[in-house]
Amino acid sequence: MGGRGVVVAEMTYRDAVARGIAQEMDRDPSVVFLGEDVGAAGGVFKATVGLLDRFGPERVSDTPISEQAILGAAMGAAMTGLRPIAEIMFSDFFAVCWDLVANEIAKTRYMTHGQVALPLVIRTANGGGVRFGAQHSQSVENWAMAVPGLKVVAPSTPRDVVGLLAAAVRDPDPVIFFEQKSLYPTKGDVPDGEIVDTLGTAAVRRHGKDATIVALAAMVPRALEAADVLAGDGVEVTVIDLRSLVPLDVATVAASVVETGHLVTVEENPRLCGWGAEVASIVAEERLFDLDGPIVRVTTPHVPLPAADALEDAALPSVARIVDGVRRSLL
Amino acid sequence: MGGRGVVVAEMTYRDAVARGIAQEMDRDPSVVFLGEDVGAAGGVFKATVGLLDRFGPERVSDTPISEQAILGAAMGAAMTGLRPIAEIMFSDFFAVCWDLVANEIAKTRYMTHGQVALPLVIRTANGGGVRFGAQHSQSVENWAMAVPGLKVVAPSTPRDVVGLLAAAVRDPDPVIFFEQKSLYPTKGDVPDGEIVDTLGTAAVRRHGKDATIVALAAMVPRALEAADVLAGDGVEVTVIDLRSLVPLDVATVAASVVETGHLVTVEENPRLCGWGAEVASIVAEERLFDLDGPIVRVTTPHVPLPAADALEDAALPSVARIVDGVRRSLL
Amino acid sequence: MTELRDRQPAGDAIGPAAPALEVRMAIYKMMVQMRDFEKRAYDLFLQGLVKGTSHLGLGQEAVAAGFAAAMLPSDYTFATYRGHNHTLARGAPMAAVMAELMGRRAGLMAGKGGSMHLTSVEHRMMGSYAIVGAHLTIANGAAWSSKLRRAGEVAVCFFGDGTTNIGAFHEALNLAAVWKLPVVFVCENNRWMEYTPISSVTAVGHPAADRARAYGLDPVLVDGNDADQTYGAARVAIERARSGGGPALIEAETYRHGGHSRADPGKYRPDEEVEAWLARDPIPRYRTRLLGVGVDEAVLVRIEEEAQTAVDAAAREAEASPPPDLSLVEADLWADGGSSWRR
Amino acid sequence: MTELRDRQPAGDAIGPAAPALEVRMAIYKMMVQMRDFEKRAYDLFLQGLVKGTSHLGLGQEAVAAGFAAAMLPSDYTFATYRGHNHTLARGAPMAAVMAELMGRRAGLMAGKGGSMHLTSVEHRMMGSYAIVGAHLTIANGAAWSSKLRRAGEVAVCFFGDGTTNIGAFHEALNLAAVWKLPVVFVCENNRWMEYTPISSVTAVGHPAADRARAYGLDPVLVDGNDADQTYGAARVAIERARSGGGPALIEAETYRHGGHSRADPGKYRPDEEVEAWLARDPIPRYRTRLLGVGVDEAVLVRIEEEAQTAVDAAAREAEASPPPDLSLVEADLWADGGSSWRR
Ligand SMILES: Cc1ncc(C[n+]2csc(CCOP(=O)(O)OP(=O)(O)O)c2C)c(N)n1
Ligand SMILES: Cc1ncc(C[n+]2csc(CCOP(=O)(O)OP(=O)(O)O)c2C)c(N)n1
Ligand SMILES: [Mg+2]
Ligand SMILES: [Mg+2]
Repeated sequence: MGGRGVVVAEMTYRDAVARGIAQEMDRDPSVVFLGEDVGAAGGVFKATVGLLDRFGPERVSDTPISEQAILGAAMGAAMTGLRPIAEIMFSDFFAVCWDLVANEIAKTRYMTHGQVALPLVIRTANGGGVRFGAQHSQSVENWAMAVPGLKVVAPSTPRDVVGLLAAAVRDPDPVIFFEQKSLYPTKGDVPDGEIVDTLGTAAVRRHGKDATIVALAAMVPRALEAADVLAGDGVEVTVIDLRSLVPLDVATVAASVVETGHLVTVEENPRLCGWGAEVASIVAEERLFDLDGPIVRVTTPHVPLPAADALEDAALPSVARIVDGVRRSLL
Repeated sequence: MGGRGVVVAEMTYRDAVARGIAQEMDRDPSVVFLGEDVGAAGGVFKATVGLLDRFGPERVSDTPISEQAILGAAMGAAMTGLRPIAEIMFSDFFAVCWDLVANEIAKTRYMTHGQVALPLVIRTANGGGVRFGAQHSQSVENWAMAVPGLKVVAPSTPRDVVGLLAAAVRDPDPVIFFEQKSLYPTKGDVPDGEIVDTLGTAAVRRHGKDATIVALAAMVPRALEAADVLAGDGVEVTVIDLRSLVPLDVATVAASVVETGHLVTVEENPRLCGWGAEVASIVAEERLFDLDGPIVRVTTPHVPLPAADALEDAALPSVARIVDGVRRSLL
Repeated sequence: MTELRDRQPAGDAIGPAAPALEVRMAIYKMMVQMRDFEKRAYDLFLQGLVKGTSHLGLGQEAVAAGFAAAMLPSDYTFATYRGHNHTLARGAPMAAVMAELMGRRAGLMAGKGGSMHLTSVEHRMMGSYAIVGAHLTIANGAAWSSKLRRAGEVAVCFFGDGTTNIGAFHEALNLAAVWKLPVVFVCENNRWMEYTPISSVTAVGHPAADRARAYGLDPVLVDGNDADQTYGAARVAIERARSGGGPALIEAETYRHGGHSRADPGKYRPDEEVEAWLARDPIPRYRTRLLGVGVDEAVLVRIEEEAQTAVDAAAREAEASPPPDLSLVEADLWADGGSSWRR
Repeated sequence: MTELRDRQPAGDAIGPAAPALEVRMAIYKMMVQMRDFEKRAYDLFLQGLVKGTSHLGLGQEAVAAGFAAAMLPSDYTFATYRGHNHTLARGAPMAAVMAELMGRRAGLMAGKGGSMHLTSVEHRMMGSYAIVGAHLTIANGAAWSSKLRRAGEVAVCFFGDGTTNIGAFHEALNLAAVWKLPVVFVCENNRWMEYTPISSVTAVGHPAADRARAYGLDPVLVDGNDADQTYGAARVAIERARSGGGPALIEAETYRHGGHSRADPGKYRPDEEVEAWLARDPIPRYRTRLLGVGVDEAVLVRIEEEAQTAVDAAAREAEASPPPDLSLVEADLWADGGSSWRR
């Protein structure tokens, strides 16, 4: 990035959120934004600072603690001409409004035979690593992936926050946008000017011919660290950042597996029915004879996340466990 | 079954529910039962007829339409000495009370370092095939499987309804008990007297050496039909009824795959992150070199269920699609 | 229990006492059509032609008709699985609705939704929702959008007494009040949730009206079996909402003649209760009133005959329609048509 | 906004005007301990020793202390993430609570729960819940169980003003009323949700009291910064619940001295508001009252010194505790110890 006159600035993942929202609100007056403490306070993660001042209280609305009402408002507005962005503060809170997500928003276009379109985005802070305990640390992108009718996006870099958020807002269908909360303070280069990405395209973050690691969000930098460690031992891995679970870029994953013959998925999800299971099952169905070793899944064990730092660090997939996973895949 | 003096009666899956609940309420005065229309009306599926008369309104409680309040009541009662069975009328309605299921009930023993035990069962009518449309037909056993701290059970026969329900009630931990609504009218032999099963044990319903089909609930009889069709062509398959997703009887599945070399999973779940993905990923990790063909998943396509009979039949895994899946696995 | 007397329109709270004659005639026609339509739907259900389930509003027609008559074409309707009447009231064609119940290609949603999800965006019927409570929050969204777009559209949201005990009701009412949204919430209190009497599971006598103050709203209670009252209450509430006065919560007391759904005969209800309410059937009652104000009976008979003819035609048309094309299974998950979750 | 005058106990509604002296002394001691404990917790947070997050009840001590003093040992407490005070009030050891905040082996839950989930079943502190609203429904369950077991235990459930706008609040209150459960709901109205004033997102002035009637309950509003009032209201409500009179909903007006959580300085609040409430700090106020009724200041000073000593000791003990054993990651998912999802 950069080069040929494009101005590039370093920016946090956190600040990229407000930048992405502002880009779209500037462009399209039908984009509105609502959630708890998102306006005057700029969000509990300070990811939406400045939007209220810039766009005013009609387009940036603070709500009561009423997640069902928030998503209902977004849904009803989306079906009548607006393009809402709703914030669910922590992804754990999807559990109090899952009906709106899974039963209403996801199914309405289908049930109405295409009569109702729901161009809306639900942003949420996902994942662990910040010692918030079991009810504020879950990675639930697999919950959303399991529900037909939702698109599911999870950026790992500040640039992707802007580009994928723009793509999500412009998409004619509902997109669940997972911001990994452990990434908020991380920094990355973001070019100036409008950025619009494409949903459903994975990014190859590193190329190696010995094994393929597929990761998402906070697990991407961790997989890249593991790749460094492995390179020190002469093992060269490809690291694929899925960026989007639905649509899923099966082609990129499959092509890499054909090249390397070994697949490791790295999920923050607890083990059972995490997205890695789906990726593994696709490869086991479509590329079985290209595999030269077992498909290894590195996940959080099938437990809620403990609060204590020592325990949480032991639960989440670590660089060491990823390295170990790759070695097991090479057996 | 039967034989050696055990009296066996034919009974519907529906009636087996009331029988199972009654068996446990008779045995243990701390077992109580609550839900919407479950008492005076005997349940909307007539699966709990007679319980109110038999056990009285203190132990069998009709509730308002307040699923969160129902599960909260069950949880609070379970932590203070009762063993509640709560009904969530349709599994789709888990979406309105998922917080209680996923954030509270599932996590509390863990978060409290074992201080709080939650011996409770949540029964629910799951699945499609009855033309109820997208909001009353979902198979969401994978939602529950994805949440650490829940046990997940789904019987396919009347006998298993009784035995697994008893096991669930006696279990010291929360169990989500999925009754497949398309099975309610089906009949099967149920021996007289107390029946108590063991959670986490799969049943081999048919044995064959050419391929392994793993199925659950309503997909079990369908898989058995497919097995008949295949047998007509000389293909002998093993059909495993998982009966329980958590704990998962990996040993039985793995042993069969070692024998047959071919695995097909049959889910009513829509494709992405269904339980079949988990089973496939386990086998691809632990038994890859025993596989002689791709792992094939037969699922509902990744869509909500349509209401029209013609469409719903086309969406759900059919005998023909299972047969086809087995053939693809044998390639 | 509330007395079963005919309530008198009580001044301002439920608006002008008598609707204009052409409104009344339109209301009567609508009610008769709904009634005939649903009776036919019930027959077809018993014949196995209407599949799955079906929730009739027989007996509750005066709510749907009174409100629809007071709405502008640009106003939005949100209803429940008990939504046939509300769908017809907004002008959706009978044949398409019937075909939807039967799972046919000519269905309002080509059979993809079914009876519990009737939707006709063209008629601003924004959906029938089958999970209790959710659509109150969605109606808010349409009202919010109307407000932000300065569109002057009002959202009218119908639901049952049982719905007042679920969390979404509470969240929706509070947000509507705080944001002063142009939304009118109409509780059709038919005294029963499915098979459980609402009084046995509700902390207050009037599940909606007795809770209005919790949202800073005035309680409004109307005789839901009197179409003039529902129309009057609708006019007042809708106009206030349209002019920026914020939401309303109206409880309309009514009764379903049949069971909750499918073939349920509703036997759990006391005979006297059923009889008392059948005696207050909104349609004969309205007929008598129309005759009383001088409408020629022949005009009413013509309306009644035309309704029968229309229902016959609709049922025939629906029955003649083939099942939906199987390609629809994977269509319309997303705007790009496919259900493709992969690239 | 409600006036900031000292409310007088208004007769029956909030019980006997003056608690017995030994109760008052116990309340004072409790409040001082809580205050010192939480100030220390805040220091330790700023030093990076308390990890993750922490929600202080500084300024709200009179609610926790007044209610705890009115409860029997067998009664149940349900609290929120802002639950340090409620946990200490039931007798949980300071050192174990502090160690939990610090993620140490000696923690109340060995570090597995963290500050937002303090639980001590031994002390009938049945949990701190971090998802707004859920625990109201769970408190119902304990009360229901008490009722079925004829145990005479009452569940007391604390939550904030912001919680009154979520669906679970509504479902819980209705069920409690319908089932006449022995549960007392206590809304600590500290005027703010996180960073948003409750008045800007709520349809009524008193988020809990103005909604009591929607559940057939009498509104009860008390000065939450006056421990005699909270104690009095608690006595009345708990005894009524215990004797089969059903639930109560009490709104206690109070204020948090600090921010919502972690290092939040709470700068979004108007200076005058903060000052007015600091002037009503429940602890000095109670101290003055005790002196006024003739308590020797030396006795109070001793209580204050002992509290400091106890907090010092607890902090030392907690800091000395090692991190939890890593095997705990996979323990206690289920009764059989393991997290094994497979056989
Ligand atoms: C969240 C949820 N819980 C339960 C149901 C099952 N259910 C469908 S209709 C109904 C009764 C609704 O009663 P009411 O609101 O009075 O409406 P009515 O059917 O009388 O029109 C119930 C319990 C549901 N659809 N959604
Ligand atoms: C369902 C849910 N939504 C949002 C949050 C985030 N959150 C935590 S505390 C809080 C404010 C709660 O306000 P209040 O009930 O007044 O309690 P207080 O913090 O003032 O004690 C919010 C919004 C949450 N924990 N759960
Ligand atoms: Mg009703
Ligand atoms: Mg507050």
